[in-house]
Amino acid sequence: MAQADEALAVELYTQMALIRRVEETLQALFRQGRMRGTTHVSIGQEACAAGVVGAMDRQRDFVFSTHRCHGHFLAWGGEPRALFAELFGRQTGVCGGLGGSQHLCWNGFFSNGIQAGMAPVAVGLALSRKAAGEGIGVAFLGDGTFGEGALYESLNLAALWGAPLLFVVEDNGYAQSTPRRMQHAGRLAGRPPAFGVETVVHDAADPITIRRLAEALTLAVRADCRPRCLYLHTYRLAAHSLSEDYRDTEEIERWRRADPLAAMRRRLPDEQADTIDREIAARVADAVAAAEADPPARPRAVPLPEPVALPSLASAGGEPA
Amino acid sequence: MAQADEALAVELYTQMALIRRVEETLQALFRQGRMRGTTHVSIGQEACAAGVVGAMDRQRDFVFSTHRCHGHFLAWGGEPRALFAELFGRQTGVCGGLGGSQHLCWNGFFSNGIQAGMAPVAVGLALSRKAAGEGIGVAFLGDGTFGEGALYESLNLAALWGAPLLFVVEDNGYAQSTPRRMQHAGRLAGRPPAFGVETVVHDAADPITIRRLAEALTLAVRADCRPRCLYLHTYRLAAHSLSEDYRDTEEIERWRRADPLAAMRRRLPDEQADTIDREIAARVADAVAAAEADPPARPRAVPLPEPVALPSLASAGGEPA
Amino acid sequence: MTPAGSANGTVHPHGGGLTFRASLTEAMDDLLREDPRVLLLGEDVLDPYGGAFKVTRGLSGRYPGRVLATPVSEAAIVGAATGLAIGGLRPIAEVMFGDFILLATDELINHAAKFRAMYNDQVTVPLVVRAPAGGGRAYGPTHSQSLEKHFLGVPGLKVVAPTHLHDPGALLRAAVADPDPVLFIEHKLLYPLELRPAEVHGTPYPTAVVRAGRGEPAVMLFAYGGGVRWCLPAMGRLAEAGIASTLCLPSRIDRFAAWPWWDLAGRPPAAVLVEEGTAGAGWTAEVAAQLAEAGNPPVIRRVTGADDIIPAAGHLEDAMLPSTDAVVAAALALVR
Amino acid sequence: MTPAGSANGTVHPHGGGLTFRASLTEAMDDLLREDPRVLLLGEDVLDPYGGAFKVTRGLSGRYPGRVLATPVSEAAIVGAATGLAIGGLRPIAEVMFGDFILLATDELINHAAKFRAMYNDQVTVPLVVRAPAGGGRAYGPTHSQSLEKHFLGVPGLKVVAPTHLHDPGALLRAAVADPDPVLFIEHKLLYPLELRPAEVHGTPYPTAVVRAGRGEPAVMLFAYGGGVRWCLPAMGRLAEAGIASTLCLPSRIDRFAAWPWWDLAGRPPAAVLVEEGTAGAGWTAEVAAQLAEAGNPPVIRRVTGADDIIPAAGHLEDAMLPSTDAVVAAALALVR
Ligand SMILES: Cc1ncc(C[n+]2csc(CCOP(=O)(O)OP(=O)(O)O)c2C)c(N)n1
Ligand SMILES: Cc1ncc(C[n+]2csc(CCOP(=O)(O)OP(=O)(O)O)c2C)c(N)n1
Ligand SMILES: [Mg+2]
Ligand SMILES: [Mg+2]
Repeated sequence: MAQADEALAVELYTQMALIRRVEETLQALFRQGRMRGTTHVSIGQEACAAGVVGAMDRQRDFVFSTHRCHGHFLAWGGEPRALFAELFGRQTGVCGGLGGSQHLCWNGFFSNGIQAGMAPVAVGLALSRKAAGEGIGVAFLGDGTFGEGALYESLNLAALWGAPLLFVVEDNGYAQSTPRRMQHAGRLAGRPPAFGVETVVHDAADPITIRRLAEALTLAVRADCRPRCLYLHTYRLAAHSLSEDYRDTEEIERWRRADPLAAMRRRLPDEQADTIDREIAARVADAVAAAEADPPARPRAVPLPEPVALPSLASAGGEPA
Repeated sequence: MAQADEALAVELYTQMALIRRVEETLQALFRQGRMRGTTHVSIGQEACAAGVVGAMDRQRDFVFSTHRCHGHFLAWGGEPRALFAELFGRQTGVCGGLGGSQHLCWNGFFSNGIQAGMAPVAVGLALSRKAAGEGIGVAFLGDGTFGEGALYESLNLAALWGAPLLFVVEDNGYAQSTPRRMQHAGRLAGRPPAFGVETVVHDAADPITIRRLAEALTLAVRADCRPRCLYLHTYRLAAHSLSEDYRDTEEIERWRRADPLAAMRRRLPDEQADTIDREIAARVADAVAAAEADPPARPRAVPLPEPVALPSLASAGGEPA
Repeated sequence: MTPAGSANGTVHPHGGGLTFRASLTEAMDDLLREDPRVLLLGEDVLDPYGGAFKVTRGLSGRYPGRVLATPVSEAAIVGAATGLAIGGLRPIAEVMFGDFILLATDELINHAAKFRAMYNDQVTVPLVVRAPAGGGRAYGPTHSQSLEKHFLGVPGLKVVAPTHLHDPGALLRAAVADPDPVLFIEHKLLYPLELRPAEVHGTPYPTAVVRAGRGEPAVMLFAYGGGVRWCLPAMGRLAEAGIASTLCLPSRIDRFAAWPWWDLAGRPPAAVLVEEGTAGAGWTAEVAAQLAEAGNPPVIRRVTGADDIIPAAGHLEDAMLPSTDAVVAAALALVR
Repeated sequence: MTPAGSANGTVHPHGGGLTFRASLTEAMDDLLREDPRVLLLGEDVLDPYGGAFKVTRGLSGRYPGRVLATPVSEAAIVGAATGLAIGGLRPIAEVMFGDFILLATDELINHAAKFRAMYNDQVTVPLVVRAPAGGGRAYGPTHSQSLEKHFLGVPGLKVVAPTHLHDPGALLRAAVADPDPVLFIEHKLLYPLELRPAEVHGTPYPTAVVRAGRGEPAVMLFAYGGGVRWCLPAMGRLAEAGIASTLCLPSRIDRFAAWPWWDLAGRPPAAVLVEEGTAGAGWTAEVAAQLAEAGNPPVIRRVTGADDIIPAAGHLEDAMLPSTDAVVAAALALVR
């Protein structure tokens, strides 16, 4: 490995391992009843987050994510403690505990729990960056989200108006419990091109390749302000949310053996990987402890929008109509 | 021309000439202030209606149309008098005067004034016919309607579930005042295939070819219950609705010289065409006179849904909770 | 099997351990078995998953080809179900979370609800759209809403919201038999509750009436759906405080006529109107308006969700939704 | 140029032949000239067409690249405008007919309206969505509706509906300056009307108050938007019949507090509430509820659109919408 590649391998492994550790911890916290509600983890898909998000520029770019957003958030530089605090319902959470697992916002990062609803919003934000003269965006999508019409309106508008936006599809073969073939006709990766959005298809095993592709595509998007799509084949190793996983266990096993995180780990010297793991474990444990001890979320101070103020009619004159 | 082609030419010319005459009459009626509201005429696009609808079976098939629906309605066998009466707001109107120009329903014919909103409904009705074991549908769409996400949800669902439905696009190059290139990225005809819907593209000058294509495609749809798309390039010679037409006058003139109705007329012996024209003129004049003299539309008898009936509580006993 | 409707004053026969959820599942099972026109469609409704709230569990196995897992396409789900209904079938569409019905608003209001009337009664649209709604599970701002108020007062559209005091399965059967589209609201927190016998009136969408305390009621409660979970304990507490109350709990909430119930309950001098959604132009506004329009209304107070997004943090959600305490406090404020 | 807000009791300065439509166009012209962040988007908004109701006419020529003709994609129009707003711009999106806002319900309610609150005030969404609404032009069931009631009581969303008694341009400027999303309802029939001076109160979304007849008002009217076209002549006729009345005409109809206006008008013994849309859980329901909740309400009657689709036939449409006659009759019924 070249020097640069080595450094990148360390960066990517660290990123992926952090995401994995945070999400496994979240699973445990829910199992233990220390968190309420539900959550969607991206275990198995970390290469997408680490590969793509690292190609973006945190100073001027932005990221739109989905219900499965923790990995993207952490790869964007979000603090584990703020994420844990958000899910614990603490003041120090990313959104003060108001948003929760699916509704994060921080420093140009946005997620929402409505499939595809953020796609046109991402197009609009990208256009505003174009107007400002700098910054591009990435919008993550799942394969199931290709069911929503709003996505196609957005692809069309992005291409038509030249929105500097990279659509990134994490095709993990399922929407919740339903396999892709029961959701879609034709080839999904053929759809963005039909709306004028050039698309590169790749499998998501290797985060280094993903990073290189994302770099190439974001460069192109920056250069000509036309949207692109990076279509990644991946797999989630965990259940859709906290409910049971009914997928074929052999299928899961097969993918588990090809776990990109494990593959990435094998590229590093054992000792280095062990060190990284230990540091992450400590960091995550500290984050959980700190977040759990943080004060509970407060209601928002200002209700939105405020009612109309009562005028003083007493002083008012008035003519008959 | 072969015997069969000759008969078809007469049928198609008659159909197209009827549509033209009815819609020119509507324009005049609105100009004269004898009708209220607004309307969208299909002058110039008659070959699509006559060519496609005639390939359907009125006994078991169905037609979904759009805001620009008069031609489709007449080609389906709808009575001019019922159409005029509908627009005059008469009891004898297609929908008793309740629907008006854009909202027609008769014998398996449906139109609505919301772009693309009928696409999923057409898919559903097609599936019900499939379940019943007979009948297929056609769903007309304009190029502008490709802006709506619901269309893509519908294409996907139709292909995925095998809905016996022929999508027919009348691409007249405009949505209201806005040209296609300002509305869409990529090639529109490439979109249905990306959702698994085989598509045949043709220009809509010749209704005989359209008829043959529609016959071929409906045969295929009937045979395998998979949707198809017939994508027709056409042009409307009149304004979008009753408002002004701001398109390039030379462009309009160029298309007017290629008016498919005039071309069709030239295929018939002059005398025969004259006779047809005369008969249509008389038929339309009669229809207008009869419709205008018809009694005004009545309010619907039954409000929908009725409020909950008041029970007689007096007789009711009751235990403390 | 449950009876399809309940006559006036009937105490419906349930209570034998059947849950709200099971009642619905059983009704769909019966419908699928009895009527070949019935079919279900929605996201992830197939076994073994059986839908996000497990209401369709077991059905796809028993009725293959008649329980359809859809793409994630709410507009197309409702639109296609509308077409199926026009075509003579009896579709029951499930929207996974009621919050997502907003993606199908146009199909519901500008299509399904309009067809019968605007086509001059040439078609009917026997469509049912089931939507699990409401908060209380810390699912956050986009998965906890009670949006049904936005679908009230839509010409052609009915809105039905069962509770465990009704017979939810019978209501679903009535909705399927209805020639008009029905938006069927199921509050998430009711699913595990066992059905309770109650005095119900009217058919096919009965109103339940619950009385607590001794003597003439001093306060009348109006609520629907998930609101029942605060009203029943509140009535108990009021009764302990010596305040008799009557609860009116309609299952059909569109075009609900409030005044007659108040009248027939003896015109209690106070009325507390309870709704989980926000107040503005909601169901309780309509109830209050009707009482006011009729003249000499009771004193009225609405108890509704706060006017803000529903926060993810469980304790904040609890604080902003109505509660038993809030219902009791409102009643006490009016009565004292 | 028009002043951006009106102080209490100000009789706003218009009336010099400027129409409701021109007031809006002029305001957008001013906004585009003054503020580089402002941009317009919508279907067919470019010259020479200038939008279906010609409100944007002349603007695309003067501000090239800042008036954008969109595809026929209502969800994407509202969604993209939301993104532009988050990005620091001041988009004004036009939905061609208010009826089509139903295709953007999810973007408006689950996205634009929620962001500020659910993201804990990290963003604001200064979005304006203009929607020409209402009937009276025989456009039929899908092009004549008054659907704004379905957008009342949405946390985070304001609904503003000017009349020619307000200063529509000033209201639009206020909406653009608002950090929160505003659904801006323009009744189609008001476009050609000349602005009229009127007594207005409050800022930035003033309420107009009109008084007719001599002495203390016997009846108070509450209306908004297109409702003004019946109320003003009705008040004239009532005055002729010796009945004094006061009209309260808010421009912001969400979170409108009704009672104080009634109180400050001297608590007239009767109130007629006027709304073009259907009654169920509409704006007038909310007004009635507020009056009722406050205790000792006036006698109340709602005058609303009939509970059915809006027929295409002009005479049937006229018959099912409210009217001057209906407002007068309601007032007389209450007063006598
Ligand atoms: C509008 C909408 N419909 C349905 C859902 C429920 N839902 C949450 S995740 C999901 C599946 C999404 O699948 P995909 O896009 O492939 O993402 P993945 O979960 O596989 O990461 C569904 C249907 C939703 N959140 N929003
Ligand atoms: C949902 C919706 N949005 C907008 C409109 C307004 N509108 C009516 S026709 C039309 C243009 C449609 O263009 P196209 O599909 O090409 O049909 P054409 O008019 O050319 O026949 C538009 C935007 C509508 N009726 N429905
Ligand atoms: Mg997936
Ligand atoms: Mg067109």
